[in-house]
Amino acid sequence: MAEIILDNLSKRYGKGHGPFAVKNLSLSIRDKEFMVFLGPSGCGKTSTLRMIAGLEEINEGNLSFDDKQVNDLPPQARDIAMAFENYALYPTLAVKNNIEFPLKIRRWPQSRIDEKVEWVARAVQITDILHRRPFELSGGQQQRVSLARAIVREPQAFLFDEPLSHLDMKQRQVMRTLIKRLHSQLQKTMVYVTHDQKEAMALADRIAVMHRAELQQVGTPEEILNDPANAFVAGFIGEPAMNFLDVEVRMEAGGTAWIAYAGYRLADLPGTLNPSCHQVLFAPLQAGIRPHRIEFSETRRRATDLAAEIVTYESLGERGVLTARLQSQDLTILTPPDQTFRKDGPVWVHFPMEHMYFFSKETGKRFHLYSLDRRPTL
Amino acid sequence: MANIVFQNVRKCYGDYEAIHDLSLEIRDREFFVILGESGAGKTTTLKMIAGVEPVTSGAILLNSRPIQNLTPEERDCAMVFETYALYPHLSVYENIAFPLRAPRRRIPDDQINQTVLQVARVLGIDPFLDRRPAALSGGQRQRVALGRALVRQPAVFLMDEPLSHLDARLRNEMRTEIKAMRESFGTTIVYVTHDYSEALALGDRIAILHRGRIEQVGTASQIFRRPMNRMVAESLGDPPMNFLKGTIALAQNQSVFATGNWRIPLPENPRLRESVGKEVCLGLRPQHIRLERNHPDTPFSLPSKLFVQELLGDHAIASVAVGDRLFMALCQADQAYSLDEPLYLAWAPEHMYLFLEDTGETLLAEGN
Amino acid sequence: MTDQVSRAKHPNPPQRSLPYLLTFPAMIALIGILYPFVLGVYYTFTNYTLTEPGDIQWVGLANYVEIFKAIDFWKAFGVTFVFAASAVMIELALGLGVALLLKDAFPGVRILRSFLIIPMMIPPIVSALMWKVILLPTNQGVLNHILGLVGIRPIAWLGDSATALVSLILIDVWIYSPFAVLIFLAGLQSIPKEPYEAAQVDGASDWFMFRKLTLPLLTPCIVLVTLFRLIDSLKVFDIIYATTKGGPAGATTTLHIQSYFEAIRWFRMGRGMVYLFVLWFLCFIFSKALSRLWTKVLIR
Amino acid sequence: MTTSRPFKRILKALGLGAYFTFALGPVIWIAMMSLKNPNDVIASPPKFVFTPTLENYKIITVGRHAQGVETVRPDYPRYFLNTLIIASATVVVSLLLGTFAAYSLARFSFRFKEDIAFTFLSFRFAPELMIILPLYVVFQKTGLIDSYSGLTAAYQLITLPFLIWVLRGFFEDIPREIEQAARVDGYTWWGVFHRISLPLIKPGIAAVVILSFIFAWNNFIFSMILGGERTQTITLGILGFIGYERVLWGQMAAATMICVIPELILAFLVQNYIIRGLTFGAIKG
Repeated sequence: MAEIILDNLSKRYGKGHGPFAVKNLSLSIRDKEFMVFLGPSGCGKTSTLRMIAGLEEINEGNLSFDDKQVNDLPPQARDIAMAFENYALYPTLAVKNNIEFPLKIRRWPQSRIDEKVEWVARAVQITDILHRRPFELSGGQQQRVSLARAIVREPQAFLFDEPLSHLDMKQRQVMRTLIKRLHSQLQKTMVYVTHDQKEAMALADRIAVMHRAELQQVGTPEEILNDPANAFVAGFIGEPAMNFLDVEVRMEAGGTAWIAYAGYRLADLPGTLNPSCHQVLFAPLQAGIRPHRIEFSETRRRATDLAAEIVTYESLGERGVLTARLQSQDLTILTPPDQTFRKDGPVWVHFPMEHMYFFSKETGKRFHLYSLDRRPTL
Repeated sequence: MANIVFQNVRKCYGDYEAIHDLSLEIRDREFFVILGESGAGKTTTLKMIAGVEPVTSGAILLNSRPIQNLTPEERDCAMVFETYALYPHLSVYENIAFPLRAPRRRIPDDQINQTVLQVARVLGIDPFLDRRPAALSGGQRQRVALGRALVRQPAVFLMDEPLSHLDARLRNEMRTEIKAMRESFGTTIVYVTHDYSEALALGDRIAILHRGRIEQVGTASQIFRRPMNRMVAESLGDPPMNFLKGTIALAQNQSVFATGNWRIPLPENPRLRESVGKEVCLGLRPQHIRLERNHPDTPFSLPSKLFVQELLGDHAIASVAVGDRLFMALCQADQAYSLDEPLYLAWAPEHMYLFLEDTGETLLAEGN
Repeated sequence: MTDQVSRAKHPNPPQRSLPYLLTFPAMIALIGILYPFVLGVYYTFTNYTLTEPGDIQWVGLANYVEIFKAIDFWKAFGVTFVFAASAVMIELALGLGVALLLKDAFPGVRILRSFLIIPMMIPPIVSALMWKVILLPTNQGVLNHILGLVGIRPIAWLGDSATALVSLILIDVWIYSPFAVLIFLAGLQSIPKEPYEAAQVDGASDWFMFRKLTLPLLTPCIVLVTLFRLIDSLKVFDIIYATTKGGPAGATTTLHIQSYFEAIRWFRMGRGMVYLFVLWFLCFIFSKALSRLWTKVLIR
Repeated sequence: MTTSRPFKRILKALGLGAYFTFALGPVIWIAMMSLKNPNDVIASPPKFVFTPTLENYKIITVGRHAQGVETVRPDYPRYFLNTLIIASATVVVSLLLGTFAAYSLARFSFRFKEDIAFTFLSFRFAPELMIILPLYVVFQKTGLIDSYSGLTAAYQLITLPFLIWVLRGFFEDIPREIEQAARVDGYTWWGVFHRISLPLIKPGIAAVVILSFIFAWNNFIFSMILGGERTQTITLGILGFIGYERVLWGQMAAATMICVIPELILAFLVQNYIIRGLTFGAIKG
């Protein structure tokens, strides 16, 4: 068993008749895949994970492992291991007993248990704290013990509920690398829940972005980053976040279309407007562009360059973050670390068309305005 | 007008010495940042200025007047606490007005009202002046805490990790706002944080505090370019600087960095000459490392194997195993390497750092 | 609007003496209580009797020697410990059982939980009188009447030396078992939920979870209940005074009751205080040991 | 512990039913008794069905007028009043003595701090007669026997340790940084105490006042030995109904109800603080 199929899964708060925690989620997680559920807090990602684990009741739809339906199977019988957000270690047991707990229940011979615990302790580097008690350990150490306890049973699949959210930056980096390495070594299906998009991008084979109980998009990190399905996914991924401008599409007599921002001519569409997008003309539209894609210069180089007034500039070691105001909106622009600006002069900004995304202002749905606008190159 | 001078300040909790012999000068109207890990003693230092933590020994001068024996209310400091420390039983309006109502200040009510409303407008919290702190979001509570400090226009403004409990987007916003509002404060600001990017973004000068000792004080670029020791170098940059142990040896009368059977030439400088034979460690920042598939024709390189690669949007981090150590290198997002693929690290000689292994002292820093 | 720091350097009380100033009023009460305590201990070394308060002579350890040799002392000692030990055991078991039943929410659980406080809030003397009515020896007593329905002959309860102590234990359990229930409920609520979910995912059975998780995590509560109940039942007085007054034939005379007889009924203050000092010493030792155990267990 | 299976649910219902019958039965039985007329009360076998009458309540409150028994003014209302006075006075005195002590034990560190706190706790665990008997001798000499002030002073042994420990717990729950913020905002320790600390624990103070009142109300041994005819409290009053030659069960039941009902109402007001109070703040329940 390793393929997990969610078919129209739904869960409601308050014993099944409150608002939706998860709304008809259909998704199949392939064998040995590292699937990450990503979304802000309260988007339903944790409820989904707990439904897979059997810790939460499924109100509608069904969940199956390989081809066996498991809706009513208790957690014990699902052969899955889980690492919890606050580690969930057994406070009364020493680290060694915490790890061997699942094996003891399965009545493995003690010799095999000791050998297995030894291997796992080395894999997550906790051989030195096997006899300590959980309350004596740091966050990072407790997290490693929780991981060891999950790995030791060689389950069919692993579930992670925001395991790194309470660690400091350095430990999070180390644990992320460790988990990624474990996935490639163990070759088992892993389902990981997080609100940190950096973790999702770093760990996932595929990411399922969720928002307000609904699945927004499923795709590889590269697809999610460069081909967002809607404004939410585009705005949520990427740090610092994508800039959004309120624009309109205007059409000239000769059929060439161009993008207007607050009365200025921002950029021309290469080629003709997609026939399917005609209703977009004159409708309010949102244009999105990532901070590291906006080109800037001290002087005006092109007719479509616009003057933006510098608000603040922060040099952060590896990169600089420039905040500049264009009409009524503040833009975030990434610059090389030791960039300098004239104190009072404006900075001229240019929005390369191939890095622009367009979304409907009301629904946030993405529009592919012109034929080439499928997967802009990186 | 407010400059603050620490003279050999020591702070002990029982026999645990939290602050050892701290001497420091914070200039007037300076945005001074204290950066340090949790437990380094930065909040204690701040609270000693405010007076809520007594000084065990040594003196703190405010405009060359000793204040270490004054009670908090007698010092002209305002403080924003990490947990905001708002008064749960008072409305937002009362929370901000509270300092002005202190009996010792004898400020008439109408003046209090006018000041509070003005500050509330500046911070954009005037719509919910009658709400209780419990009914506010993290960002709003943070603004109320700022308002309560702003309203007094104190000589010194103390901020204890005010942004650490906000989510990433709000933190960036508030950081820009604090930076933009800095002129209107018109006071000396002492800001404490564990997040190095906040320190670099906000501080005129930064002090690196580690286990109760000041490791280095300097501007952002001084700290970043010329760290005094390994500890300072390691505390700046995400992902942090990579380190590799080795020794300085002599090859054809030229000092080289030797580790395993690799020899890397070092620039000629007397400091390196004297420490030949000493245990040292090489420091390289991830963004200065290039990954090459085939052997680069430069002596400044090391062989390695790919451990794991993480895509992070506009860039990717490749962790490569160099001997038993893990090195991290920034690379293009679309460059995919396979597991355990042999790669070569290459870097420009001026980006090399060298630290003594025992004291961590810097022997070689960028550009010299 | 600059901040006018008041110029007048008013001499605020130096920080060091403030705490003593604040605790001073309570200290007067403390001395007010310590003085009679010391006076009492002094009386244990005298032949002081209430009838002739005039001639108090120092008799040294005579009272102690006399009492330790007296059979009544050891009988009272035995009754006290039997009563305290059994009351604590039953209250621990009953408390945990009922708490486990009330732990999970179900309609009406809140009302039941608030009913729990009724027995504790009624004056113990009054509860004892209530039970005295219920435990009336003949068929007139409600309990005998109900037992009669199932064919059990009426029992003399408080009137018979065989069942008197058991009845008193029953009354003590009735008054104080809710105390144990509430503590275990608070304990069960403060146990984190995640380890149980992890245990479920790891495949543990209910019994395994109870033995390995619930019980060890409740040890602080067990120690706390024992601390309060053991000491209170060692010095029990009201419920015995209201019902059997130590009878029949000394079957329910505890150290506390015996000290009352010695000092008030037979006016032998010196001897009465010896009983009290011995009982105080027992309570002190147990309370010190148990509260140290409580802080140690809490940290773990 | 999943109780999904119906068998477990029945077992649970049976267990709870049995326990709560045991817990509430006696109180209900006495309430019924208080409404029975004299011969129903002593009926054997005991009567569950009867015509209720308020006779008993009338006798002990306003006294009997008809059927030839001399209408002597009943003493029970006086006992009720005495207890009210003594309990309220005790609580007020404890508050004045204990609140500042609790704050300083919670906030400041000074020598003998833990010893003082532990001495107060150890009084809770001392047998009451150990203090009462010597006090009896002292009160005899100083004429405080059978006086409101004497009893109020003696009752401090019940309420003061309790009040200090529980209020200390409440003061410790206030985050230190809130008080530090107020000091930095320009308030002396007194300003912080009465503008921030006290208002923040108002619910706690109310609970402690009510619980102390109930403990003082329930006490028996203090007023039995240190009190007398003038200051007799309600608990002694109820005991008085059990005479050697005849027992007025009905009236005793009515007296019990009058004594217990106001207390239970007060107790329900502070029910979520009760466990915290009874364990001296050890359980934050």
